[in-house]
Amino acid sequence: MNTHSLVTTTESVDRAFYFIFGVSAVALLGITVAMIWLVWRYNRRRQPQPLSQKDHNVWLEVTWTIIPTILVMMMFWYGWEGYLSLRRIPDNAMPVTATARMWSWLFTYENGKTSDKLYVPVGQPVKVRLVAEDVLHSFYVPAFRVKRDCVPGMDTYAWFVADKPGSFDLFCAEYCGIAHADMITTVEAVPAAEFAGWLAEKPAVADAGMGLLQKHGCLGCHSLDGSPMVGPTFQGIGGRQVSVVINGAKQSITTDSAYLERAIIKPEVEIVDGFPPAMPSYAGRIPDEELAEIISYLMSLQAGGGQATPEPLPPSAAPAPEAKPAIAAPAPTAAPVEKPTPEDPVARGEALANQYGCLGCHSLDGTRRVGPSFKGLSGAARVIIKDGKEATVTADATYLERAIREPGAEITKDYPPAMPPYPGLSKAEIDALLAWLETLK
Amino acid sequence: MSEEHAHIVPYRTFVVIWVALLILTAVTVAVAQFNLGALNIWVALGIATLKSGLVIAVFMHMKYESLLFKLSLLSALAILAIFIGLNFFDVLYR
Amino acid sequence: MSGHVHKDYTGAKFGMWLFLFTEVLLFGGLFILYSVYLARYPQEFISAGKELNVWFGGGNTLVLLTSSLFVAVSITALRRGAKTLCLNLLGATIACAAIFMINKYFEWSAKIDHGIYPGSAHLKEMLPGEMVFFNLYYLTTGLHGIHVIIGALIIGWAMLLIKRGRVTADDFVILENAGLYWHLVDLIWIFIFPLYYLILH
Amino acid sequence: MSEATPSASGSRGFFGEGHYPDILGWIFSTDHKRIGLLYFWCILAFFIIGVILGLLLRLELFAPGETIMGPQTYNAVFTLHGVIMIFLFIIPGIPAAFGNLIMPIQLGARDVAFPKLNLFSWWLYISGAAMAVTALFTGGGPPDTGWTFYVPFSAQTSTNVSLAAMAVFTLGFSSILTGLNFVTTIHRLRAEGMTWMRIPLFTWSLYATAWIQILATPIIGITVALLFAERMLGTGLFDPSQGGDPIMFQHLFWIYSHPAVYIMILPGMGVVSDIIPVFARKPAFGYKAIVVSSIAIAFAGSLVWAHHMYTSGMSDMAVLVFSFLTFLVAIPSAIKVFNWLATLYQGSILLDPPLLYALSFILLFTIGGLTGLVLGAAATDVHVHDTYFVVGHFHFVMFGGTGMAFFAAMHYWLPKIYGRMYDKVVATVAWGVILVGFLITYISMKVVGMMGMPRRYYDYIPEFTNLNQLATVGSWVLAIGLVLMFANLIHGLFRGAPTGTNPWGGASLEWQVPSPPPTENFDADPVVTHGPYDYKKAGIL
Ligand code: HEA
Ligand code: HEA
Ligand code: CUA
Ligand SMILES: [Cu+2]
Repeated sequence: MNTHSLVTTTESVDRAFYFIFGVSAVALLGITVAMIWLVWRYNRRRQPQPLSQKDHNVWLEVTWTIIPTILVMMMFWYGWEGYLSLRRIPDNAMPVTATARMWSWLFTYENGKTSDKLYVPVGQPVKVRLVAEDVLHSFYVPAFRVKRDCVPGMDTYAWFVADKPGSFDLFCAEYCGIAHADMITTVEAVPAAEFAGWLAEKPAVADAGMGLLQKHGCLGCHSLDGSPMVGPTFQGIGGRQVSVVINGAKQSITTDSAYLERAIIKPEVEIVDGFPPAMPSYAGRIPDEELAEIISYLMSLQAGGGQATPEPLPPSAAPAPEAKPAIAAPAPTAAPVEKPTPEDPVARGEALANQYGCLGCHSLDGTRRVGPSFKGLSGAARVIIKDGKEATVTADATYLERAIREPGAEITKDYPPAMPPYPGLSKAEIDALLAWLETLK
Repeated sequence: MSEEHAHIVPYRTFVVIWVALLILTAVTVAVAQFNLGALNIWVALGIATLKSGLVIAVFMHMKYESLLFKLSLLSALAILAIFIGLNFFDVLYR
Repeated sequence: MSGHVHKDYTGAKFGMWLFLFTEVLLFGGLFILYSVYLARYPQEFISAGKELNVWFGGGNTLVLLTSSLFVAVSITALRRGAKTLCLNLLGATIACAAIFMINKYFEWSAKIDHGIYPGSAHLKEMLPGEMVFFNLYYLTTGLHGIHVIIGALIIGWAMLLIKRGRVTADDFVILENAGLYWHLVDLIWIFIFPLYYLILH
Repeated sequence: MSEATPSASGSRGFFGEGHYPDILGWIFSTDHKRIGLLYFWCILAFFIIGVILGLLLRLELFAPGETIMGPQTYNAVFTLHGVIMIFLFIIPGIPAAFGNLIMPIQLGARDVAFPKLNLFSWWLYISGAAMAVTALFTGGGPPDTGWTFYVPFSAQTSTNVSLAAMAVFTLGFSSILTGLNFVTTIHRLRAEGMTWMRIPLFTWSLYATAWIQILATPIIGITVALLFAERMLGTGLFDPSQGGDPIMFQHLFWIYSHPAVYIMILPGMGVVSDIIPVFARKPAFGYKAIVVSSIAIAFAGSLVWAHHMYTSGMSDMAVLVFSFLTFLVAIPSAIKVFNWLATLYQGSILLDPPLLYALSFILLFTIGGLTGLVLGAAATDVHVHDTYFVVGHFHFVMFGGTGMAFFAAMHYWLPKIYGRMYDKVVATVAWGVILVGFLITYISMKVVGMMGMPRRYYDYIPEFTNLNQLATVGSWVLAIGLVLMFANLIHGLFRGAPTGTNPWGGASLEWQVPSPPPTENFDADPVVTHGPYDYKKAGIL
């Protein structure tokens, strides 16, 4: 079969459906009719004594073994062919990354633009790289007959092509917890020109520095969210106190550009205490201007989101009935880390809400989802449960900040304690979110 | 009842098998000192199979049991081998 | 009950063998994982395997093989009427089980002192394949250790029945089955030893 | 149940005998029939809890959004529904209840090979069930993972998955012991003259099933034990951050759980193979083919597990191999269906309730099996995997297949055990209601699944509303039918008219002992002189 022609995934899968359903319908009809006829014809009233005691017939038995065998082999083949066309990605496919996390989708396009709906140009095959941040999810678009699990620690992919404009449902098909059923969005297929316009609309938000970190694979060993990996986290790396071991002696230093450059070029000299000396030297592997860009980017990643006052982050205070965090906090690894920009805080708050997946659980229109709606939330009176007791509080800035950073402490009445804590958000990010919530009154 | 009461295995046989097992253990340790690449694991498994064969046949009297016992054992081991083997259609081609 | 005058020796043994199959497949699950992860992380399995002490593993192999010999001989002894010899051999088997477990205790303690145990900080710094190796090592030898203890208890129970004259030269299927179980414990170890301790030294 | 006064036809059979009075005489009895009845009533109790949970699921899905419960409750309810139905109802179902009741008699044995072990496995079953129930109220609350316990979610959720995993382990152990008991019994305790080719097909199917129980169940044991260790000790064998592979959990899980679906269906096929000849007064057509196909299903069924994982991220090569093997395993099932139909041909058919349930088994299992082919084909499965189409498929095969066979077995054999007959007209009406309700409920699910509605969805988009409502209404019809059937059956067993030794005209051994049978089944060890379906030699024709 020529998979490189303009065959859509839908067409190649449906071929298998038609064949299998067709054969099945005939078989089912035959069996049902035969059964009814036999029961009618040989009913004891009509047939008081059996006509025979025959108990085998080799030819008959061979026949009804061979014919189904042939039929199922054909079914197998149709199924396999269709499957292959789901796996063979057309060369001209446009790459998009779909990040799945509890309980929302984030789509990242080639130019770094992100969205929570999957926008695709009509007629252009799309290759979706599937990434899971916490547990299994599954990328499912019924209209295109594609489904593929998103597996933590593993890249999977799917492809499809929309042959006409429209909005198509996109579901999470692998059970992933309380809001599994809410992890739905749409594929928006728009004409190619319109898509190009949309893609270019806002300038790409991803920083050059961020792109370089990805390009050089730094993020394989350094997290952006504070969690230790093979190497220390990048969170707050600009101007922080670290204890390093130089020639076996411990020493405390404050990170600066010079230190960061040493750490990248001659990593074996100063080893951050508690980490293995695993980092390879990047001497000669990163062009100078890129190195400068990376360093200045890293320096901008200050504790407290760029504000000079390093703010102590509250430890993750998740409700832990079984002595472990209820649910892994979504780690925004793939999401671009924001620099403090003079940008409008409301717009920024909205972008953050998308980026961190808040809208997976909180609606904007007052409808109830896993969590309370954002509509009219700011400043409203809330009935909460704290330490098992009910109380009424006003949703002011302090309350909202607490609700984001340590949601386990106070639970809104009648809602499950399902929200993961986001202790790693910077003050600036919180402020932007609050500013945006304020506008939703 | 005679079928069950046959075959009192003499002490000598057991001791001979035991010595063989010790020798095989020494061999497997010795072979492991050489780097034969992927072959190491297969040699180790081969010797382990041989050893377990001796234990099963003599210590566990399988040698003296009926065909039913032998066939059952074979199918159990075959199923395990199949379980392991079929997994590799995934693991090796991923 | 009139139905039970006839003791079905073959049936009892067959039932025991069926049970042993289930044990083999229980460990089989772990061996499936071992094979898959070995294929994925061959280098890491070798580097992690070097951390295990062949002397502990080898010593325990000898202990188990010898205990297997004792059990096998004890059955012949009982059937030839040498009840005391039989009991002594079974006692020696239990002693072997104890030696095995003591050995294991020291082996595990040494590893744990080095900070290598499931979920430990040190383990988490290792390469992924090494983590898998050690986690598998603890689970497999742990499960095997449980079987050693159960096996010793069963042998002890058989000894009790022999002392009381309930298991005799003519009616020995309980000892036979206890022995089968013990040999299984040995069999599993025959595979664990090369796979974990000898993986390329 | 101990006060169950069986037949008025004189002897109370095994009900009247025993070492202990009252309840102790039951829970410590090693008699296979008492153990069978203990299993039967416990299994039935869990079945009823399970279907009521199913009813609740349907009520919640009557409309989009919250209808009667919140999302967390819903997730716990379908998990519980699945766990109860799979591990407490359908896997032990026919073998532990009817296998224990009937199989030794069909062989001409006085009991199973290891009666004490048999009792022990019932106790394990009860302990496992108790653990599963305890898991609901302790720890972090009822498990919310689905019956498949997929990691990483199951390793992370704060609900009480650990205890549920241990419950599954215990239930698996119970199933193993039943299996090895049955294999040994069939090998060692056949009466004189009971050659392999004279074993009734029901017992043959139990033989094939028992081998799967022995060889596959340990794998689920180790799998849930590893899940337990992952939660308790952080052993991380499936945790990608520790080098583990979540997909390996799925492999291990399905290595057992696919063969388990044949543990569920084979005994059901055995029941049907035994019932049809009796009511058609004709020997089972293709006896040998049915026997061979049972063994073939047991074997080949162990080779197809990864057809549950086509979209999981495993290799395409594995998809190719497992899809191919899956289609092979469909062939022996097809052979059986054709053999059953051929048995009816030229017979003299009496449409009594057991046959009606058996015929509905054929219809519903065929529909379920044919949709299984849609799932077995790689391309089509990608679309319908984890949708209501799968839910429809497995309700057809499990409920429409094994469930119907279980009902057929109840209507066929319980009069033998209790010595009393239910009302056949009511049983027939109930059958009709169940069939109609069933088709409405589950065909709607298949259609909505084809449209793309994912399973385990607490909430759904408005497009799916109509079909969901239809399914819910269907479940009400189904409920009415089930209540009618159980009420009639249970009333009949305790109050119905006495039955004779052979109410249906069967030729296998269980129809030659009194109803209820005495404690050791036979006064003198029987000598078998003809096959199980030889109605001429049995003097029925
Ligand atoms: C009683 C239990 C039972 C039985 C018997 C079966 C039987 C079959 N099942 Fe099913 N299955 C389940 C219980 C069962 N299944 C369950 C519980 C699940 C879901 C688990 C979960 O995820 O929760 C499942 C899921 C499931 C999947 C995974 C779906 C997915 O998640 O994407 C697949 C895929 O291949 C599958 C295939 C089959 C096939 C090919 C058969 C075959 O054996 C069917 C063979 C029968 C026939 C083919 C019909 C009779 C034949 C004829 C009438 C003759 C005419 C036929 C021809 C022309 C061939 N099943
Ligand atoms: C044999 C197995 C079996 C049976 C019989 C049933 C029976 C039913 N199941 Fe089943 N179901 C499963 C096994 C089974 N289920 C499994 C394994 C799952 C997967 C779980 C998972 O995803 O993990 C599942 C999932 C499942 C779902 C999908 C949930 C989801 O994915 O979100 C749904 C939804 O409708 C459902 C509905 C039903 C219904 C309506 C019935 C109906 O048949 C119920 C009809 C009966 C009644 C309505 C009640 C009648 C009342 C009585 C009988 C009382 C009688 C009382 C006396 C006589 C005293 N089930
Ligand atoms: Cu994400 Cu379901
Ligand atoms: Cu399956």
